[in-house]
Amino acid sequence: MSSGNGKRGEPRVTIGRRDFFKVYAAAGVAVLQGCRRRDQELIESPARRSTALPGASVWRRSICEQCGAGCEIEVRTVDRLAKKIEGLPSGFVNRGGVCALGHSALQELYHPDRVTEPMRRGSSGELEPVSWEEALETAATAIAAAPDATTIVAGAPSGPLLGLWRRFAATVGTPPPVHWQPADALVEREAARLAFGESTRPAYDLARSDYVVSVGAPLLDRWRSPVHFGAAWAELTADRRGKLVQVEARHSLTAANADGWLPVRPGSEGFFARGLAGLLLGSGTVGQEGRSAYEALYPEAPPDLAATVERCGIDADRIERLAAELASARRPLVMVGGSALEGENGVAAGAAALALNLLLGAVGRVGGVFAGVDFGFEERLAGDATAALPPAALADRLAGDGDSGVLVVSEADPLHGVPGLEAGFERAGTVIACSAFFDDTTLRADVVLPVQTDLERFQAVEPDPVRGVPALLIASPTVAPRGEARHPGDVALALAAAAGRALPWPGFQEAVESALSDAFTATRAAGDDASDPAALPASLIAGALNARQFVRRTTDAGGLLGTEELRRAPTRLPRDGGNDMPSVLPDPAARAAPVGPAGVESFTLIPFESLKLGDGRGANRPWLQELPDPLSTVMWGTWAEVATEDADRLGIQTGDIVRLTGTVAEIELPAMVLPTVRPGSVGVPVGGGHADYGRYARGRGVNVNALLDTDRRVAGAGAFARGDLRVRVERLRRPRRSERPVIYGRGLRQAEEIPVGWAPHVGGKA
Amino acid sequence: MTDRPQASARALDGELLGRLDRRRPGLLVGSLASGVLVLVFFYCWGYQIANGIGVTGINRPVFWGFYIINFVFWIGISHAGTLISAILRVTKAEWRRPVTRSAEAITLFALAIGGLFPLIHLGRVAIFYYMIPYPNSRMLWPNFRSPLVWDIAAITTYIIGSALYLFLPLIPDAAVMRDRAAAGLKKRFYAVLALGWRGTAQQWHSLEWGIRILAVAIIPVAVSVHTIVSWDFAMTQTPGWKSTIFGPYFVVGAIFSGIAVLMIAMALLRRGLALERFLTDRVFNNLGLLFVTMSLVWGYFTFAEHLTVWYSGDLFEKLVHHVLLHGDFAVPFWTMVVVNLVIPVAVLSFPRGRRPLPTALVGCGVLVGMWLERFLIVVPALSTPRLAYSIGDYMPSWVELGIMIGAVGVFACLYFTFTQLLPIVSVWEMREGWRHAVSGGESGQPSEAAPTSAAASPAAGGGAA
Amino acid sequence: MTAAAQDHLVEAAFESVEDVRSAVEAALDSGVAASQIEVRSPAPLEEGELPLAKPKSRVLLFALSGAVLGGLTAFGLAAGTALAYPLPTGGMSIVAGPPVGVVTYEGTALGLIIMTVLRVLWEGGLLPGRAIRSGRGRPSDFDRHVAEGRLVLRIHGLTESGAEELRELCRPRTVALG
Amino acid sequence: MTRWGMAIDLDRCTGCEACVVACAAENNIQTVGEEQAREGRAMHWLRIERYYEGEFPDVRTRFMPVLCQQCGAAPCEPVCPVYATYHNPEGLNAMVYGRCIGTRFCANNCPYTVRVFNWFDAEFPAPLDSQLNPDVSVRPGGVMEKCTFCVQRIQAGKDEAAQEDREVADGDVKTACQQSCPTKAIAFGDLDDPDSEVSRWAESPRAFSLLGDLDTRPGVVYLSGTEWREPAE
Repeated sequence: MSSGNGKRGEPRVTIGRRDFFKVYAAAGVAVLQGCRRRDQELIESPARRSTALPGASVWRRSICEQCGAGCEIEVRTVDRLAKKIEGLPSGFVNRGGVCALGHSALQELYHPDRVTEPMRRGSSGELEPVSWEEALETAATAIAAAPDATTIVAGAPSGPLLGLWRRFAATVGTPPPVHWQPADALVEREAARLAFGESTRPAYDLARSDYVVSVGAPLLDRWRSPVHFGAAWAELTADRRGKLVQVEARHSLTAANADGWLPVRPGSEGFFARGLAGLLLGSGTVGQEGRSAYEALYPEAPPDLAATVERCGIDADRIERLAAELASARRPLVMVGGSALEGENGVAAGAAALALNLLLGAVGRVGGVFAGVDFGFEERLAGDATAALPPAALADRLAGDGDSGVLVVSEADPLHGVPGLEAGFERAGTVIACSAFFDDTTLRADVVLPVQTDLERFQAVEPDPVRGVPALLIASPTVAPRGEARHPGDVALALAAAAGRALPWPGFQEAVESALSDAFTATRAAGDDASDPAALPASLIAGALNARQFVRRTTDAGGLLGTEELRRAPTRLPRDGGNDMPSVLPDPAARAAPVGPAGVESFTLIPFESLKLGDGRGANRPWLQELPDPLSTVMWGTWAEVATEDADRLGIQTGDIVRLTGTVAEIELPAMVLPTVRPGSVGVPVGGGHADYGRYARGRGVNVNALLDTDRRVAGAGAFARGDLRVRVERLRRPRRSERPVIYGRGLRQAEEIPVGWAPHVGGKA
Repeated sequence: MTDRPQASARALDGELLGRLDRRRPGLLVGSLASGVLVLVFFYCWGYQIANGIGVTGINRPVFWGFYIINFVFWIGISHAGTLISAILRVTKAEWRRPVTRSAEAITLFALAIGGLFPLIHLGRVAIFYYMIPYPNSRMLWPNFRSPLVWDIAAITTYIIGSALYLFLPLIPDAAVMRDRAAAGLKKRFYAVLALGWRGTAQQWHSLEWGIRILAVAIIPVAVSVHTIVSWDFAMTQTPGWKSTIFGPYFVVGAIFSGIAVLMIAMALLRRGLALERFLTDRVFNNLGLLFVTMSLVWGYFTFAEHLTVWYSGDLFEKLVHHVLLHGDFAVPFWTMVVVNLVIPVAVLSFPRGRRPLPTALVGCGVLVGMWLERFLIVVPALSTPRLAYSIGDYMPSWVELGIMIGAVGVFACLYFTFTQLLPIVSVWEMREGWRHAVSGGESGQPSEAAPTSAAASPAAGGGAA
Repeated sequence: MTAAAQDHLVEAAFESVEDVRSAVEAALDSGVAASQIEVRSPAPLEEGELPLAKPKSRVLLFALSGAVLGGLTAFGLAAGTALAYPLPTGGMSIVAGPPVGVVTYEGTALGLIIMTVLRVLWEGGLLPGRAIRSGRGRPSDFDRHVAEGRLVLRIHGLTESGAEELRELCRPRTVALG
Repeated sequence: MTRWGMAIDLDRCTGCEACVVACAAENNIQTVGEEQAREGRAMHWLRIERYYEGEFPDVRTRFMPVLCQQCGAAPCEPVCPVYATYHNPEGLNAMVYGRCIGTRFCANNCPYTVRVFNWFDAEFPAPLDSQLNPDVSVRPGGVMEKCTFCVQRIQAGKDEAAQEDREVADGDVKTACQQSCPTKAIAFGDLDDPDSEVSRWAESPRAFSLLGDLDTRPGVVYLSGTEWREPAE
C-alpha cells in the first residue's frame, strides 16, 4: 500500500485526487469523490472521516472496461470491498444494463491468481518478485538500449490510454504502438472509411428503424455493445413494430433472436450485399439520390439473382422476400460486422454492406446510420504522435529470423489471440508485460508489471460510438488496488521516466486532466468557429470560468457527455478531394479461394466470440466458465458446432471428439451436433485453451486461434483474417469421461427421440 | 398307537437340537467375509460424511439415487418375515413353523438396513434428528404433512413391532439355549435374553396371546409401511410417480421380494445346517406356490400401471413411459419383466420347479428384478422432468456401489451371527407342531409339520439321555 | 406342621404330556391343591390337556388400551404441535386430515404392540424385579429337561413326607426326579 | 398484503444470460467447477432454457428464463419433513438453510426443476470471497437452495421505506436479474397491487403461467406473443 506523498491538511488544490486516495487508503478510510450513500445521497467530503458505517453499503460510480463499450456502472462496496456491479440507470451507453462479462469484473478484481507484484526473470529462468524500481529499471534499460527495435502492443480500446501509449512511443523513440484490437473493429473502420469517408465504426439508430438487416453483425452476442444493442433491439421489435433479419452463416445469438435468418455461405456476405443491391435497384422503389450515390461507388452492375443464389447458398425466394420487405420498409437500415468482415475480402464485404445504406437513403436519417464520432481524446493525449499500427503489424515486426528486439505488451494477450506469433516472441530479447494475470503472453515475459483492473483504477474512457454521440467518461477508483498493481497509464509514464524520456505528466489522471484543460483553452480560443478540430462543442464548456474549474467540474460530473444534437451523418469525402479515397469500392466478388484442405470433409471454420468468454478475456472467471452458452449450453470448455446433416454423414454424435485440421495446425475438441448449424460449416468459440491465465482458465478447452495462418490478412485493413478458413473434420472417438463436454441442457439429445411434441404448456393466467 | 409318533418326535427334537448345537465353520467364515463388507459399508459412509454427499453420482435432476432405491428395496425385503409369518400364523398354517424365525430375522435386519438408507441419503446426516418429534429449542416440530415424516412413523412402528415380534417367540428358545449352555458368559447372555422364562402355563398362555395380537397388528403395519414408502413417490407431482396404484403395487412388490429372500435364505439354511428334515420339500412347495402367485399379482400391477399411462394422452407421463419401454431404460425394464414374471411363472408353475434349488435361483432373479423395479421407479421419472431442458442422467459413484454392496454384507453378517447365536428354527414352535402331530396322529393323519419321512427314518438322531 | 416343614418341593421330568397328566392326577388325588402344582413345558399345552385351571390373561385388554393411548399421543403430536407452532403454509391447511390420520394410525399400532409385549412380559413375570407368586419362576436344575423337550412337574409347599409320597407317585413314568 | 411476483417478457429476452451472472453475484451462488458441472450439478438459480423450432434453415431458437416460480400452491413445501422450505406471508417459498437436512424431496417435487443442491461445501478461494454479498449467507454442503426473489433486497427495500416512514413503492425493490437485464424483459413487484408494473404485465393477453395446468399458482408470469406449443427439438 502506498504511503502517499501528500499530507493530510494540505490545501486541496495542490493535491491530486489520486494522492488523496493514497492518503485515505493508508489511513484505512476509502472515501472518494463521486461516491454516494444510497440512503442519504451524501457526497462525502474527503476532508472528513468516512461516515460509512462498517457493513453499510456504499455505491460508487465506475466504468466497465471489460470491453470498449463504455458502460457506466455502479459498484456496491461494503467495508471497502466491491460486492456487486449494477448498470447505472443513467448510463450513457447502457441505461442501467450490464452484461455477463461486465458482472464478472469482480472476479477479475478478486481473482486468486492475480499478479500483484512486479516480477523479473531471474538467473534461474523463473520469474521472481522484485521492487517496482528494479522492474522499471530493467524494462526501461532494455527499451532505451534499442528504441527502434522496441515493439509496443497496447490492448486498450481507442481512447486516452491508447493516446498515451502513442505519445510514449513518440517520446521514447520507438515505432508507433501496435493497437491490439478485434479484427472486425479494424475492418469495420476501414469499410466505413471506404463507404462513408470516415474511419470510425458507424453508429446505428436501431431503435428507431423499422427494418434492420444485419450482415454478420452479432449485435446481441459479444460485439461492440451488447447492452446497448440489446436495448435497441428490444425497442425495435417491441409490439412487433420492426424486424431484424440476420444474414450470417452461423446461427449466432443474434440470428437466434432475429425475425429472419439467412444462413449465407461463409465469406459470401459481401456478394450477398451486392446481390441484394441488384434486387433493390431493380425493384424501382429506390430513390434516385440513393441510386446515383450507390452507382457512383459501384459502377459495375450488381450480380443477378441466380448468381447470388449460387454464390450464397440461399433460396431465391428468401432473398427476394428480403429485398421486397427492405424496399417497402419506411426506415430500413443495414448493419455489418462480425464474421462478415473477417475473411480476406472483409473490407470489400463491409463496404458493400454499408453502401446499401446509401442506396436505401439510410445515411444520417432517423432510424439510419450515423457517423461514429468522439471527442478525440486519443489524439489529444497522443499529441502529434503517429497513429497506432494494426495488429498484423506485429507479425511484420516479428517476421524474419533475427532478434525480435524488445516487446512491450500492455493489457493484451497476442499469443492467445494469434498463437502463430509464438516463434517471434521466442526470438525477442526482452518481453515486458503489463498485465494483471499470467496469460499466455505474460508467461513468456521477462519483466511483469502488475496493472490495476477496472475498479481499482482512475478511468477515462471514450465509449464505442454506438450512439453516434461523443462522450468522455471519467471515474475514480472504486476500491484500493490489490498488492502493488498500478494503472497501466502510470506504468507507461514511469517507464518513460525510467528511460530518461519523461512525459509531461506524473500520472495518467494528470494527463487526462491536462488534455481536458487544453481542450477548454482551445474551445475558448475557437469561439464560435466550429472548424477547429481541437475545440469541443462550445456548449460543453458553458458556465466554466477557467480551465481548472472546467477540469474539476468534468471529473466530478463523471466526464463529458455529448448530446443528440452532436449526432451527424458520415461525410463521404469528395472523390477528387486529394485524399487516398478510392473512387470505386472494391468488388467483394473478387475473393481469394478459401484455403485449406479440400475434400468432402472440408468445412468452413467459423471462429466466433461467445458471450461467455469473449476473445478469451472472460476465461478466468468461474462465473463465466460455468455459464452455459445460451445456444449450445456448454459450460467450461470449447466445442465445435456441427450441423446435424454433416454429423449424420460423418457418424458424429454430440460429445464425440473431433479433429479439425487447418493449414497450420490441428485441434481436437468435442462436437456439439446442433440443428441450427449451416451444413458445411463448423463453428468454434474463441477464448479457450489458455496456457495459464489463472486456475479457472488454465488448460480449459482449446484455442481455435491456433488454426489461424498469420500470413492471411484482411486485404487493406492490416488485420489477421480468421474467416474463410477451411478445415478437415474427422471424428476421433467417443469421449472419455473427463473429455465429455459439460452440457447444461443435457437431456436435449434424448428429447429428440420423443415421439410427441414437447414444449412447456400454455396455462391459464396467474 | 401314540408311541411311534411320540418317539419320532423325540428323535426329531434331539436332531434339531443337535443341528443347532453344531458349530458350522461355514457360518463363521461367512460372518467374517461379510464382516469385511461391513467395513466397506462403514468406510464408504464415513468417506461420504467426511467429504459431502457429492461423492455420490446423484445430481440435478436425479436428486434421488441408489440410496433411495436400496431403501425401498430393503424395506421391501423386510416384508419377507413379519408379514409372511404373521399371515401364516393368523391363518394357522402348520407349515409356517420352520419358517417363521428365519423370516422374522430377515425382516428385522433388512429393516434396520433399509431404515439406515434414508439417513445415508441425507445431505446433512448429523442433524437427522430434526425429523424426530420432540420438544426442542428450535421451537419447531416436524412437518407432519410430509410423507417422509409418515415414513419415520411407519418405519419406527414397524421396526419396533418387528423386533418385538421376533423377540417374543424367541424368549422360550433363549431359555432353551440358556438351560442347555454350560455356565459362563454364554449362559449369562442367554439368561438375559430369556428374561427368566421357565415355561410355566401362565407364561405360555400370555405369550400365545401376545403373539396372536402382534400377528394381527403387524399385518396392517407392514402394509402401511410399504404403502407409505410408495407415497414418498406417489404424493409428488412427478410424472411416473403420481399414481394411485403405487400403494398396493409396492406392497405386492415388497412381499414378492420378501419371499424371494426367504426362499434363498431357507435353501441356504437347509443346505448349510442340514435342516432337510425340518425345512421340508413341502414347505418349499407351499412357499413356491405363494411365490408364483405374487409374481402374477406383481405382473398384473405392472401391466395395469403401464397400460393406464400408455392409454392416457399425458405428455409428461408418456415421456417417462417412453424412456422406460423404448428409451435408455428399456434393457433394465425388459430384464425386470423377464426375471420377475416370465421366469418365475415358467419355473414355479411346475411342482418340480418348486424345489429348493430352483426356487432359490428364481428368488435370486426376482431379487435382481425387484431391485431393477425400484431403480426404474426412481431414476427414469427423475431424469425426465417436465421441462425437457433439464433432462438428465445418472451414474452411481463407487461410494454408492460400496454402500450398496456393504449393506448386503451388513445384512449377511447380522444374519450369520444371528444364526450362530440363536435357533434359526423356532424350537418350541416345532415342538408344538410335533405335539399337534402326535395328538393329530390319533386320526392317523400326520399333520403338515410332522415330517412325512419321520416315520420311516430311524431314530438315529438319538433320543436324549 | 410348621411353615418350614411345608416348603418341600418335588420336581419331576416327563417325556410326554400323558405322563405328566397321570402324575398330576395322582397328586391331585393325594390331596395336593391345584395351586401347588406348576408344570413347565417346552411348548404351550393345550386347554384341557392337564386337569388344572386355565391361566388368566389380560393381554388383549392392555393391547387395546395401548392402541388408544398410542393413537391419542400420535394425534396430539401431529395435530397439536402443528397448532402450537403454526407456520404459514400459503393457504394450505395447517392441520390436514389425511396426514394426521396416517400418523395416528401408526401411533395406534405402535401403542398396541408395545403394550401387548409389556403386558406379556408382566404377566409372565419376565420384567426385571418381578417374579410370579412364590417360587413359580425360580430357576431350577430341572429346566435343563424342559430345554431338552421334556415336561417338568413341580409341586410346591409340601411336607417332607408328602414330598416323598409324591415322588413315589411320579417315579414310574418319570425321567428324572428331585 | 404484498404478494411478490415477477413477469418475464419472452419476446424481449435475448438469452444473453446477464441475469444468470447477476444472480450468482448477488446471491453468493457457488461455482462448482468443471467436473461437478459435468455431473449436472451446476447451481444456477436461474437458467435460460433453449428450445428449437423447425428445421434448418427455417430453424428458430427460443429462450425461456426459468427460475423458482414462487408458487402460491407450492409442491415443494408440504413434502419437506423439517419445514426448511415454507410459505412466507408475502408469497415467497422461503428456504431456511439452517433447518435443511438435505432430503432433496422438495427438488423432486418441483415441476420446474429449479431447486439446486449444495453437493459439497462451497469454495471461494481467497480473495474471491471478498466479493461475497454480506446480506446473503453462504450455504453449507448438504443444503438445498433456490431463487429467493432476492429476499435480501426486498428486506432492504422495506427497511428503506420504513426509515422514510412510507410504504414500499412499486419499483423500490429490484431483483438482481431484473436490474441487469439489458432489454428490461423482467418486471418485479407486488401482484396484489393492481397498479404495479408486474400486475399490469400480468394482465397482458400475452401472459401465461409455466405448466399452468398444474395449478401451482406461480408468482412468475411469462409473456409471449407466440404460443409455446410447437414441438421444440
